[in-house]
Amino acid sequence: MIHIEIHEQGFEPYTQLTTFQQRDEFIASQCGASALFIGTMRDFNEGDDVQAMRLEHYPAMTQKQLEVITESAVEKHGLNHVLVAHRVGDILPGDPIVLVAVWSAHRNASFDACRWIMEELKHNAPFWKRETLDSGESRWVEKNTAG
Amino acid sequence: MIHIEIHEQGFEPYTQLTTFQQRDEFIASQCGASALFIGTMRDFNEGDDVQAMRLEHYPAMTQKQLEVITESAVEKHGLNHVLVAHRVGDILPGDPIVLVAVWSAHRNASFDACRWIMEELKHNAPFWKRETLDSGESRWVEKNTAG
Amino acid sequence: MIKVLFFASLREQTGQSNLSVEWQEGMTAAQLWQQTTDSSTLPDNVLVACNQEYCDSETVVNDGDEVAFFPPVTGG
Amino acid sequence: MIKVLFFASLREQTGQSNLSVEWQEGMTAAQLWQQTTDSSTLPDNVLVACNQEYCDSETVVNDGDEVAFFPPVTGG
Repeated sequence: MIHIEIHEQGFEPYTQLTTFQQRDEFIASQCGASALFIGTMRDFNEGDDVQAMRLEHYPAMTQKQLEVITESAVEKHGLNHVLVAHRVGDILPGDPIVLVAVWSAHRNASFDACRWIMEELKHNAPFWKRETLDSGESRWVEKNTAG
Repeated sequence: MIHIEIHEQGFEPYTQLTTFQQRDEFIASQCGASALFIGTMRDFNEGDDVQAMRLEHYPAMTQKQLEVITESAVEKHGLNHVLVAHRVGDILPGDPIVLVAVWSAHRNASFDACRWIMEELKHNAPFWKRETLDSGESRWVEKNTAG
Repeated sequence: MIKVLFFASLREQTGQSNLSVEWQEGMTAAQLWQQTTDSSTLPDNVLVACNQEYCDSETVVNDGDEVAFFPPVTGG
Repeated sequence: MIKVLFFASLREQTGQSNLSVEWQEGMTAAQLWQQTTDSSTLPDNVLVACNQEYCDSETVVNDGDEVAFFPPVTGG
């Protein structure tokens, strides 16, 4: 089961996970392993203090890209389930930006797949961050950190 | 902040995570990344259907080993926080067994550290599983899967 | 007609978010860029997608396609 | 005195969970194993911890130490 969520408003990763795992298709006893990644807005970037951020995206392509990425991961790693959630709009430090969660029978598949999906998302999903610094200056983030 | 929990009764990973993140020392805006692993009891192992499991441990050493492992991870990867929870006692398929959660400024540190802690725990923390098969036969799990 | 979209810093720089352009036989993504901006050539650091899939500057577009230009992505 | 502990399958095989043994100068973990079980030598696949830290069979124990014998661990 693959589920992709784009949130225009704040989302709570653990609530989304709990809801996802309550679905009938989710059979916990078949999944020995689950690897998750949660990205949160920091209050610093590239040496500057950051006050707020706006996340823009290309809705139709975001959905398509995340489907391509997650389907590849399921096929490559034999995953049971994948949940990807991403925030767009105006966000503040401490707010969750992204959640990637995968479930598999054994741990290596989960670890590998979660990280791979996250890197693919970072490099290919059409999201853009514009940050407002404490100084009041506003700038587009030009590229993602290597990690 | 490092926190280690041994649960004699069932525990809910997302509840433990929520509680941990509500502590005063936990400052979300300093943690851009969080990597988590949750291990759950499967209803199959080594080709057999498994009905139940009992997890034994060596309490004093468990605590000490998990402290050594998590402190090494914090030092090596520059983590902000680590939460490790492990279940002992009688468990059923679908029950959470282990939770490893780490927080850092950037994602690579979180991904690396979460997986490293999990492997160290699997290889060195003094826990032992005894599983009861559907056939009624009961056996000690002789070694962990490679992953 | 071709639907042309600009995102993020390119939306701001070009001052346009989306527009419709008359389709012409053999038209490439690079030609669309030239026609819709004052720039002569498509910069290397501009990404292009045709119908929500990455393509390159020499991709030939079809009537009815949606072509998007945007800077390197920074999500996650 | 030395506190000796057995865990998991070793607890079942030896029929003992913990016992106290009189300490002797120069006593090693391997000697403690011999003394507390009927086995002559400590098997390779038995792990040993002294005061909750992994040690090897030739580790010399001190009076008051806690020594544990157990099979490969299978947690997580």
